[in-house]
Order: sequence, then C-alpha cells, then structure tokens
Amino acid sequence: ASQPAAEEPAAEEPAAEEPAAEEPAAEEPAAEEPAAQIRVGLVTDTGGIDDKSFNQGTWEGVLAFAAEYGIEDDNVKYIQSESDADYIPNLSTFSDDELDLIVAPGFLFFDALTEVAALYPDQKYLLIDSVVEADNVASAVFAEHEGSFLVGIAAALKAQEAGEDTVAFLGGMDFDLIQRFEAGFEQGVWAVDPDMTVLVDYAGSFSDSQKGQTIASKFFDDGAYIVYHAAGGTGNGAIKEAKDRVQNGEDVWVIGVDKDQYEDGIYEGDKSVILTSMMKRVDVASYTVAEQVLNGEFTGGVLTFELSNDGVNIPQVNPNLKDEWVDTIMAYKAKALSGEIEIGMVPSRLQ
Amino acid sequence: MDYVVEMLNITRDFPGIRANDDITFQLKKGEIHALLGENGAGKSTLMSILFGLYLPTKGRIKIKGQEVQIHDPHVANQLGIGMVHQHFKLVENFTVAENIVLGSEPKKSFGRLDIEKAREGVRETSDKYGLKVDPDARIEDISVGIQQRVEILKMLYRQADILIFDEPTAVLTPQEIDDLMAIMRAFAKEGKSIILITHKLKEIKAVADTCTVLRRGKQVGTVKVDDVSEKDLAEMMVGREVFFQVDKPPREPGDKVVEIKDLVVKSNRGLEVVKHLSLDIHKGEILGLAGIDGNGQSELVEALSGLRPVESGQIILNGRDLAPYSIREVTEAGVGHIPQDRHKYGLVLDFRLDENLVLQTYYQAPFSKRGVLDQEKIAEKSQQIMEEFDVRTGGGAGTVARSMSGGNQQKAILGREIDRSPAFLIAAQPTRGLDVGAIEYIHNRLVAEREKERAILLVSLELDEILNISDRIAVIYEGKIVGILDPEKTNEKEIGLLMSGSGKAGEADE
Amino acid sequence: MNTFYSIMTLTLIFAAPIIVTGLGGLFSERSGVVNIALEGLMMIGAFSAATVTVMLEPVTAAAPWIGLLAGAFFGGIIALIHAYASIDLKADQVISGTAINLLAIGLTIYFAQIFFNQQRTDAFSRGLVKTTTPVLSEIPFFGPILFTNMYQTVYLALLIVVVTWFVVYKTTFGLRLRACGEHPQAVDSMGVSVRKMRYYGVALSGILGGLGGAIMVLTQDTQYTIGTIHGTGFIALAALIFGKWNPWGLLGASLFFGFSQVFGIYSNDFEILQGLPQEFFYGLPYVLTIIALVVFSNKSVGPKAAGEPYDVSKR
Amino acid sequence: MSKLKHLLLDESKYKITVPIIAILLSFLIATIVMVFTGINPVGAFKALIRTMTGINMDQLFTDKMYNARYLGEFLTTALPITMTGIAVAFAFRTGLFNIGAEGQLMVGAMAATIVSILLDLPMIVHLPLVVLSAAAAGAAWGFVPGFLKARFNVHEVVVTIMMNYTALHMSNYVLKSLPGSDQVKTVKSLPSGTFQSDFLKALTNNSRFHWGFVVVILSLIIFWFIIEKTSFGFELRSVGFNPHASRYAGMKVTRNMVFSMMISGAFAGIGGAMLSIGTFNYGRVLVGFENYGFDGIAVALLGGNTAVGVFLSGLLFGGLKSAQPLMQANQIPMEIAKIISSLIVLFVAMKYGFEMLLRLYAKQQLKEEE
Ligand SMILES: Nc1ncnc2c1ncn2[C@@H]1O[C@H](COP(=O)(O)OP(=O)(O)OP(=O)(O)O)[C@@H](O)[C@H]1O
Ligand SMILES: Nc1ncnc2c1ncn2[C@@H]1O[C@H](COP(=O)(O)OP(=O)(O)OP(=O)(O)O)[C@@H](O)[C@H]1O
Ligand SMILES: [Mg+2]
Ligand SMILES: [Mg+2]
Repeated sequence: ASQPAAEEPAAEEPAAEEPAAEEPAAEEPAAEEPAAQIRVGLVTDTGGIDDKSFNQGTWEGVLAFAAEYGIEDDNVKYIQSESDADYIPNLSTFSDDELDLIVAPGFLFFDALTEVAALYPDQKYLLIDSVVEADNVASAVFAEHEGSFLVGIAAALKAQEAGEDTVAFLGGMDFDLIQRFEAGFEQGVWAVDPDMTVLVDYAGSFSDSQKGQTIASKFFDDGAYIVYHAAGGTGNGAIKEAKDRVQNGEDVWVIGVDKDQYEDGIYEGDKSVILTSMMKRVDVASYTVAEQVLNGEFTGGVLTFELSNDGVNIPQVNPNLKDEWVDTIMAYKAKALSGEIEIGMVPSRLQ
Repeated sequence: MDYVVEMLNITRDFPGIRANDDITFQLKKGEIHALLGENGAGKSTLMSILFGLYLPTKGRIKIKGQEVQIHDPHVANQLGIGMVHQHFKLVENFTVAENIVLGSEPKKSFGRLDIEKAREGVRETSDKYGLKVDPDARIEDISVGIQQRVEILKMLYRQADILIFDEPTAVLTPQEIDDLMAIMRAFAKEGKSIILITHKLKEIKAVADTCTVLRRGKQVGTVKVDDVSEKDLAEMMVGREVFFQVDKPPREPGDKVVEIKDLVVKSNRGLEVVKHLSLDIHKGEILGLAGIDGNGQSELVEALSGLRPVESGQIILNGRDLAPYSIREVTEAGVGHIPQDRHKYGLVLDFRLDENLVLQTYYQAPFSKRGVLDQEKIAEKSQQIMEEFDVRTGGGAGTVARSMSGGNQQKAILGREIDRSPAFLIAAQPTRGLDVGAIEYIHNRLVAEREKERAILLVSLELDEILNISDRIAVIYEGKIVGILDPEKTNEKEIGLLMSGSGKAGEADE
Repeated sequence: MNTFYSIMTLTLIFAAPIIVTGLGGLFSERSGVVNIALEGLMMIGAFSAATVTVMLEPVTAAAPWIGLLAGAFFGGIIALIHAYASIDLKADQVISGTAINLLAIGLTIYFAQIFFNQQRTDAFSRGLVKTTTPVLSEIPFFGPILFTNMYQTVYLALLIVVVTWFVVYKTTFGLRLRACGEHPQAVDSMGVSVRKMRYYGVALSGILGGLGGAIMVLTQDTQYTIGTIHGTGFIALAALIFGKWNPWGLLGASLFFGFSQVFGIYSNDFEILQGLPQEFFYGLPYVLTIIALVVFSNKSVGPKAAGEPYDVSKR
Repeated sequence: MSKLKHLLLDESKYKITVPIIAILLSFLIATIVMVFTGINPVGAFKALIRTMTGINMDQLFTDKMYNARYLGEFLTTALPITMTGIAVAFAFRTGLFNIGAEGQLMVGAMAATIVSILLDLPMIVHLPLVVLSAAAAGAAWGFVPGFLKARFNVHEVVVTIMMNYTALHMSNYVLKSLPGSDQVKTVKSLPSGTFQSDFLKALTNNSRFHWGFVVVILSLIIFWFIIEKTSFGFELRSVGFNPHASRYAGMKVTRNMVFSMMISGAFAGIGGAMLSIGTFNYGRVLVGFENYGFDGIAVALLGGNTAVGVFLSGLLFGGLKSAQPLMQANQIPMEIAKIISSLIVLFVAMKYGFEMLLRLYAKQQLKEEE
C-alpha cells in the first residue's frame, strides 16, 4: 500500500482510488537493494512542521513517501521560515541546493514561489492551495466545498436527531478559499433540512484559539448545536469550548477540518466532541507529487483533489455518527459524483 | 568613661577620594557637639558611618563603651542612634503616623498595621516634647518646619538618645530655627546627646558645647565652643583668615533699570501669591529681598525671569515691558538668573561643564553657525569663564557637571550668568548650602558686578547675607513689599518684625 | 438579555489573567521596580503550566491545578533575573524588562522544541474546565453572569484582588512596600532593607505574572504557542496604570479591557455596528486607553521612585 | 600586564569592552544551554557564519562554498532593524524611551505602500516621495506619545505600546481597503516607487538586496549629525536630560519633546519602507507584531546609542535574525538566536554590574602587582 502513514484512522483505508498518479506497485524496492533516491525539501511558513495543520500534513506526506520508497533521512528536509520575509530566501536556499522537489504549503507562498520558480526554471516545485502558472510548478488545489458538503449533511442529521435547528460555521479568514468551506457546509445542511439556521462568523485569524473559543461560546449561547470550523488553530479554541461545555453537562458538537480531529476532541476516555471531520488530504498531494518526481513523471500544472479521488472526504471511522447517517452521506456523495447534485463554491450570503 | 559615642580613627574611601581620613570623634552624654567643615569636608559621610549607611574603610566605633559594627541603620536604631537627614526622608503621601512607625510598626493579627496604636504612640511622644504634630496629616500637606518635627519624632519614637542633625536649619524660617534650638536644648537637658552639623557659626555659638572641625576629610581639631570666637571657627574650617564683612565701597545709585509695577503672579495651586507688588531696582545697586520662605519670593523671581506667567502688571527693563516675553526673550533682553535650585534649574547635570556654560547661548554666534555647533568657540568660552570665576574640576571643561562639587557648580552658574553681561542679575539664594569660603567668593563677585553698574536683586532667607551686601533692603510679606530699608540704619530685629507682618503675633509661623 | 449575560461572563474570563498579572505588576511597581516584563513572565508561566499539564494529565485529574502552581513558580524564578539586574546591578528597569520579554519568547519555544520536538507544547486534552455552579447559578442576574459556564480561576482572580488590597493597604508589609516605591531612602533609614522589599515585590510580580499566564493558557488555549499571550502582559501593565496602581482600579480597568475584547467579537451581532470594520473593534480598546490616560493624566501619578535604581548615597 | 588585560582595565574603554563582553558571554551561555539540552552547537555557528558571510562551512573548497545571496539577504534583514535601532537610539539620546518603533514602522510601511501603489510618477520623484511619506507617517505616529508626554505628562512607554496595537489594526484595515488587496496583502507597488534593484540583485546572486541601504547609511549620518553637531541636537539632548533646566535656559521643552519623538518616529517609519518597498514590494496584512521595535531597542542599546554602534550592532542582530531558518534546518531550535539576542540586551542593561566587576578586577590586579 502506498497510503501515507499518518496517525489518523483513515491511514488504514485501502488505497482504492489513489489520486492522480499511477500506482507504482511494481517498483516497490526490495529492502537490501539501495533505493533510487531523490531529495525533497519543504519550506514551512511561520507555523513550522508541527502546526497540526497545513505544514504538518504536507510534511507527513513527504515522510510517508520517504518511508515507502526507502528515501534516506538526509534526503528529506525542511526549513522553517521565521517570518514571511524568509519565504524567498528559504525557497532559494533549497533551489541553490538543487533539491529534486521543493514543496511550499499554502497560498501564502504564492508570490514567493512565483518569483523563485522563475529564477530557477530547472527546479521542480509543489505549491498547495494556490495556482502558479509555470511549467516547473505543480499546483495542488482541493474541492473543499465538496468535502464540506458531506459534513454539512452529517451536522443536519445529528441536529435533527437532537431536535435542534441551528448549526454554525466558524471560518478563519474571510476569503474565497475558506468561503468554499462555508458554501459546501450550508448546502449540505440545507440538503437535509432547508429550514435549519446556519450561523456564520469569521475570526480573522488561523491561529487565535482564544477568539475561536469566544466565537464558539457565542454560537452555543445563541443556540447552535454543532460548530463546523475551518479555522486551523483558531478552531482549537472552538473544540476546547465544546469540551468544557460537554463536561459541564451540555450537549454540543464540533466538526473538525483538514484531518480527522477526533483525538483533539477527546475529553474523557475515548469520548470526543468531534462529530466528524472534513479531511483535506494535503499529505496525499505531497506524496503524489514526490512520487511523480521519483518516477520522472512530474508534469507540473494544476492537480485537483476532490471527492472523486478522495482528496477530500470524511474519516473512514466515525464513532459519533450512526451507520445509517454514514450511509445517507455516502448516498449524497454518490449523487454529487454522478453530477446529480451540483455543489456551489459561493456561500449564499454572497450570492 | 562617659562618652556615649566614640568613633576612633575612622577612614572612609570613595572611588577617587578619601572622604574621612583618620578621624576621631567623641560625644559625651548630654552634650551638643557641633560638626563643622566646608562643603565636601566629610561631615555627612562621618555621620552616615555612625548611622550605618556606609561602613568605614578603617577604624572602630564604640557606643556607650561597647565596640560595635553598625552595618545598617537598623543596628543604629537599636543602639539608640537617630538621624535627621539634610534632605528629609519622608514618604510624601503617607500620614505623619505612618511615617513615624515605618520599620517598627505596632501590629495586629494577620500582620495588620495597628494604626490606632501608632497614632497614640505618636501623640504621646509629641505631647511629651511639646512638638505639636497632627498624626493624621499627610506629609505633602504640612510645612517644612513641621516635617522636620516629624523627622525628630521618628527618632524619639524609637527611643533614640543619640541624635544627629545634618544641616537642620538650612530650610527653616528664623522663628522655626529658634524653636528648634530650644528643642535641642531641652533634649540635652534630658540627657540625650546631640550631634549638630551646620555651616552657621552663629548657631554653633548659640547651642553647642563642643565643636569638631573637619577640613578635606581630615580632623582639624575639637574645641570647647565657649573658648573660641566665630572667626576662630571659620579659620579652622577654611585654613585661612576669613572676612565676614564684605569690602563694599559706598556709591550713589544710578538710574532705574528695573521697574516692577503692580505685579500679580499666581502659585502652582492657582493662588495669588504676588499681590500687586511694585519695586524699583537701580543701576549699580544690590537690592536685598528679605522675607520668610513662602511669601512669594520664588514666584516673583520666576516671573521676573519669565519662568512663570504674569497675571497682570508690568516688569519694565530699560523701558521695555518684559511681562509678556518668553523665557528666551527675557534672557536675551539682558536678565541673568542664578536659580535657587541649582540642580533642578541651574545645570543639566549630565551635560559636560562646557555645554552647561553655553546653556542659554548655544544657538547664537559664535557658538553656532547656521545651526551647527562650533566646539572650538564653546571650549574657548568655557576656558575663559572657568579661569575668571575659579571653577575647579577634575577633568577640565569636559567634566560632567554631576561630578563637580556644589561650590564649583554654583561658581559655574554664577560665571555663566555674569558673563552674559546682563543689565539685571537675579541671585536667588546664591550661597545656600555653601561653606564660608565659597560664600565669601560669591559675595565679592556680586559686589564686583555692582561696581560694573548692574542692577542686582539678591533674594535670600539669610538676614546676615542681606544685611551684609545689600544697598537697600526690601521686605516681602504675603506677596507685597512691606518696607524698604537702609542696611546702615536698620537691624535684624526690625527686618524680622517686618518679615513677620509687622510683628503681629501668630502670623509669622504659618 | 442572553447575549448580555454571555458577554459579561466572557468579560470576566478575559479579564482574569489581566487582573492577576496586573496585580503582580502592582506589587513590583509599588516596591519601586517598573515591570515591563509582565508579558514575558506570562509567557513563562503559560509555557510551564501547559507543559506540566500535558505531562501530568495521564496521571492525575489535578494536572491543570498543579500546572497553575508550576506557572507561578517559574514566573517567580524568571522574575528574579529582573530583580537581580534592576536591584543589585542597577540596570535600567525598562530595558531589563524588555530583555526578559525577549528572553521569554526564546526560552519557551526553545524548550518546547527540546521537550516536544515542536514549536509549541503538545495540546493538553482538557485544561481547566468551565463549570456551572448548582443553586448559585439560579440567582437572578448574578447567577447567569458569575456562576454559569465560568472558570474557577475567575474566582481565584477576584480573591487575589481582595488579598492584594488587604496586604498592600492593611499590613505592615504593605506599608513598607509602598514606602519603598515612594521614598526608598526613608525606608532604608528606618532600618528596613529596601533590597529585600524590592525582591519581594518583583518575585511576587513573577509569581502572579506566571499565574496569570498559566490561567490564560489553561482557560483560553489548548496548548502553549508563541501567540498564546499575544500582548496580554502589556494590557495588564496598561490596566495597572489606568487603575492608578490600586487593586480596585486595576480590577475595573481589567474588566474594561476584557469587555472591549469580547465586545469586538460580538460586534457583528449588533446591527448598528455591522458597518464598522472588525479592525475598528480590535483597535478600540487601545485608543480608549490612550484617551483614558490623558483624561486622568493630572492625577495618574504612580509610585514616585518606580524606575529608579535605589542608591544609598543619593540625597 | 598583557595587552588584553590592559584593555579590560582601561575605564575609558568600558564603552567598548562591556558590550563585547556582553556579546561573548551571551554566546557562551547559549552554547552551554545547547550542550545541556543535547543540541550540537556547531550547527548554530555554521548557520550564522553562512548567513553573514555566504560561506558554507560544510562545502569548503567545492563550487558551493560561497553564495553571495546569503550576504545580500542578511544585509536586507539588517536594514529595517538598523532603522528602528536609529529611532530608538535617537529617542534615548533625548531622554525618551521609544518602545513604539514597532507601530511607527508599521504605519511607515503602510504609507510607503499606499504612495507606491496609488501614484504613478517618474522614479526620481516617486521614490523620494514614497520614502518621505513613510517618514511622515512614522513621525505622525511618534507625535502622539511625544505630545501627550509633553502636554499631559502621560508616560510615553504606555502610550507607545497602545499606539503599536492601534497601528497594527489600522494599517491592516487600510491595506485591505486599497484597490486590489486581498485579505493578506495588497497589489504590487509600481517599480518606480520601490527600492528594488536588478543591479544589486545581480551582484548578490538574486538576493533581495536593495537601494534602501543608501537611505540607511544616510539616516545614520543624519542621526549622528543632528545629535552631535547641531544646536538643535544640543537642545534635544538638554531637554532629555533635564527639562527644568532647559526651560530655564529658554528652550521650548514641549516642542522639543514632540520633535524628538517625531524624528525618532520618522526613522522607524523609513524602516517600514525598507520592508514594504524593499524586502517586499507589496503591503502585508499582519497577524501580529514582528518585533522590529524590540530588535531596534536591542540594536540601540548594544550600539551605545551612537551612530557607529548602531551600525555595527544592526549587522549583528540582522545576522542573528536571518540565520534562524538555517539553524532550524540544521536541527538547532532557531529560538537559540532569540535567546542570544535577549541575553545581549540583558547583559548590556547590566553594564554597571560589569563595570563594577571590572573595577574590582582592576583593584585585585593592582594589589597583586604591589
Ligand atoms: N557616595 C559617594 N560616592 C563618592 N564620593 C562621595 C560619596 N559621598 C560623598 N562623597 C565624597 O566625599 C566627600 C565628603 O562628602 P560629604 O557629603 O561627607 O561632605 P559634607 O561635609 O557633608 O558636605 P556638605 O557640607 O556639602 O554637606 C566629598 O568630596 C564627596 O565628593
Ligand atoms: N554619589 C556621589 N558621588 C560622588 N560625589 C558625590 C555624590 N554625592 C554627592 N557627591 C559630592 O558631595 C559633595 C557635596 O554634595 P552635596 O549634594 O551635599 O552638595 P551641596 O552643594 O551641599 O548640595 P545641597 O544643596 O544638597 O546641600 C559634592 O562635592 C558632590 O559632588
Ligand atoms: Mg553634607
Ligand atoms: Mg550640603
């Protein structure tokens, strides 16, 4: 299996629909033989490889790739930016070192990568979440609205069961990337129950858990039963608020984002406030492109990760979802894949 | 042995200076022992050693026959030593009682301060010695004289029987000085022993039994006060003959230079403290302004030098009204001002001496051309003032003012103000805290300026000084001039009466 | 009304770390040592508390409370550097404080990398938990504000206000402490060691600053990161000045700061305010502080000797 | 006595020896911390050398040994913090503590961005206009604390801290409102309004080194000239040391205090231009402070608040700052660089302590000789 060895339950999933690249099963190296080597470098933003988010996911993809193909430790490295002023120098450092693939996670790298990619036309780059039009850059984009649609359905089903009529969406920053999460979520909710209220707020930051907690508190006080967050570290505050309230006897839930956040929501034994999560597989993106480079198949251009190739999805295991709900969700997913349902990218408030 | 304090062969070094050099000081029980010396002679240092603020470099101390190590003031307190410092050590926003008990507070449970008990203790002690002080008054609201009583009460509250007074009269009015002298005598009679540091020979003659004289850190001698004259003491202190009377040739006053007409000035608190005051000062004249502190002298001086706005009235200098002028315009119009607080106003202590000497003129030619300073010209000017006014420093014109001695700082200010050749020179307490040598020099310089046809206003709390060098004496009381006197034809008594509002009882010690 | 109660409850929660840290600053400044290092002390406290909580969580349910103690302890330790520099070595207190702030950024994240191999601590799974007190929460008005979904550390903060007021104004220790900030020479000449009093003051500021940081991370965050404290120490300093170095004034000022932060987040809910940009609400408390400082400027005199190294020979 | 001893004991050289001791001691302690926490310190020094000289110690005598880009990037990093260093030093020399360089830098960056984006002028007019507007914005931001201190006696430290936050939120709002901006940045500045230089880029192997360095050098000279040489500087210093005596001497205390803070703010504002039209060429919406103000305090202190000192310490702190990514890449927690910086500040603040120790040492030496 070439599935990234991430910690989440999803890692056990058999790689039925591995995205984009062909399965290089035949080339799996025997342990004794020295494996073919490429050098991969990740330039992080100021968050570092342990940010439980983008940088970490991307790095896990790189590590999984290295483990799978026997790439030596020295050949995968990362360099951390101390501020955004470091993006260009750090990308340049790896470019000067002539690494085979240089990965930049996140749209924040757009300018820096545009500039550096032009200066080093012989280097290969991967940019996540944003598109740089250059032959030597692969741009990975995700259909966040599609994944969010699925968790919207889960939220509505759970709320219906509890007799609640309000759910909420907490966004990091109010721009089109995050608005896609919002759009998908509300469509999912309304697909199940058009009368349900979806509260929306944006924190203006991806790293302010204090604010996340406060907004979640506000949501819950205003009657929200479930909060879906697409806010990185800010969302951790929302999870904390839910945990506090649940331990205090209230019944509230949070839907995680980017990876399976079940663990983060555990408040007692193995009980978690995380209803489900909208997984955005950045690890798959870095893994896939690294594989392309190793196999000499790197083409650059835009790679889209979506429902159809499991680039976005809900976790394989959802202890807090009833099986019948999962079935319902899968049914909607099939409709979306078949084109029966169109999932829009713009939230209703902006239409 | 009947000595209560014996400081034997005390030496104390500071970086670069030996402040006390092998000094032996002995105090008998019930005695008032004066400590005399020029500025920087080492008096405060010696007493700080006794009080535990500094440790001696060498030497031994015995208290009541016991050899002791006084390594901090707490030990001194326990040995019964109390000190009234030259600058009061009172917490301004605390009450009298809080200040007095600080450090040895009566306590209740939970470490609570027993303020009732404190108050009572204070009242008891103050009643016993007739020091009328309200224990609940805040320090910032009471007069300097009362503050000093609080300092004294602090010692008494701790049952001190060895009392040190460092220049206690410098800040007091004549009446308060008399009261203090009486209090000291009462203490001595009761068996307390007193050390009195002062520059005022008259006071030594008035209350002290014994006097120890220091000069440049060395002990010159210890004498019975009754056996010597003021002149003898002064000579011991300075090491040469001293003339108390300034040699001042008589002269006819010239034209009016300054005309103060109907001047009204307000204090910081917004009260009128100079009330429709009128006064003339003539060319070639020293006009002495006598008065008890707080009768509007400071505000008058500040108004004259432009530092304080004038409410109404005029200050006419050679025909021009300065009242609406800014400080700089007043300065440029030819007013020189030796300020009373030389550290606050007179000098930028962190500047070099040469920078201080051009403090008002730095922007003018030749010191500055098109906004750029000419260091050479500034250096030349400093050299000239330093030579002319005998300003002595460790490192020449480049010395930082903070490290200069008080006397030399004052000479530098005097030199700077006189050198600007002002038509009108205001000297506010120009000799406060200085030793007789320095005082003599400054008096002579002021008289010399008079010879150069300048108008000089001398503001002083010292009647001696006023009587000594003034050509005319104006007495100020509650913001008004209440009398103009001829120094030849008046005496301290008459001035004193006028200063206290023509002698009406009760008003003088407000 | 619901919204009102929510805002009030959150205001108290936001204010708690400001109050506790500000009181720390009060002890230090009352003793005569300016403490601009509060921010750094909070960081140290928050880091220690988060680390201890993460490590002890599997062992004991009391982990967050032990974390609070650890925060206070390490805050106190680091404050001693400030004390040594500014009391014994007569360093400029503002500069020494600035250095501590910078040091705290470096130290906390450095040790996070050593302990956790990442630039933040691991996330603790619970931290402190909001509680609704039975019975008391039924009290009209106060119940929903004070006893519903409230952290117990808020009660702790309010308790420390009372204790501080008592210590500073009612005890002999307080008398000496205040005197040190006003006129250290006076204290010294009465045989009380200024050095010792100032060490107490600064150490207390570290203990309370550390505790403030610990409260902040355990109630308002899920792990310690470089952004956990985000300027709250400076806000505490402003609250101290705004509150005129008085525990009750400080309480009021802290509530004001807490309120304005919460209000910024709630501003969307009020229709008339929706036209205003979020940044307006983010910036408002700071602008208001400046205005308040100006309005109260004539009386806002802090401890007179704060900021000056104590010099025995100074007259 | 050896030469080194001589130098150590010379009181007049304390101004130089104490900062050097502070630097050495800081590095020493940081090394000890690294060793005790199981980190090999060699990598940290290699990273520092590589960023500050461009020489890669791991690739000596290969074609990858030298890369001028590092040098260029390091200098680029040093520029804004040298500017905030000048700002803080200038205020210090006039008796004020400017902890608000951060905010002044932000509004400077904001103003530079606005003018460089919205105006389309020939470079000869445009660029100076951009720099001046950055200076003006910084000065305006410095005016507030200066004025409030002078007029209402409100402590400048607190006001500047508040002004920093105000600057953060205001400039974020303004930048986001500019035409074409998104949530995190503005559109690019017009080339005529930036410091960017193909020549300098080529010279330093495509680093972002830019013409801003000329402005920094000029600022250092202006700083030195105003403070040391002019009667205006005399007045500013005098007011800083003793406002009472300065008023007595006829100087306008209020006005001078305000001027001090404004000039200081202008320097910091130009520091902002170093970022927005130098390092970057667009305006950035910031999540939080970037500590340029604190770096400036460190630079000013270590540099003894003199022009030459600020120049040298600006380079040192610039090096420490730009070496951090390489440190992290070498498995060294990059915060060690921050620990070093803060220790330097701490030790410089403790200078009296060091001077005391040196004097003690001198005394001992004398005794031994006797
Ligand atoms: N803390 C100190 N450090 C260095 N030198 C000092 C210190 N205190 C006093 N000196 C020096 O010691 C000498 C004696 O000073 P001291 O204050 O004892 O004089 P004094 O006789 O009390 O003077 P005054 O009449 O002005 O009060 C002076 O030359 C002074 O410069
Ligand atoms: N800390 C110190 N270090 C060095 N010299 C000092 C120190 N403090 C005081 N001096 C010196 O002690 C001497 C006397 O100082 P002092 O302050 O008593 O002067 P003064 O003219 O008597 O002032 P005051 O008006 O306060 O009585 C001066 O030579 C002064 O320079
Ligand atoms: Mg003295
Ligand atoms: Mg004196």
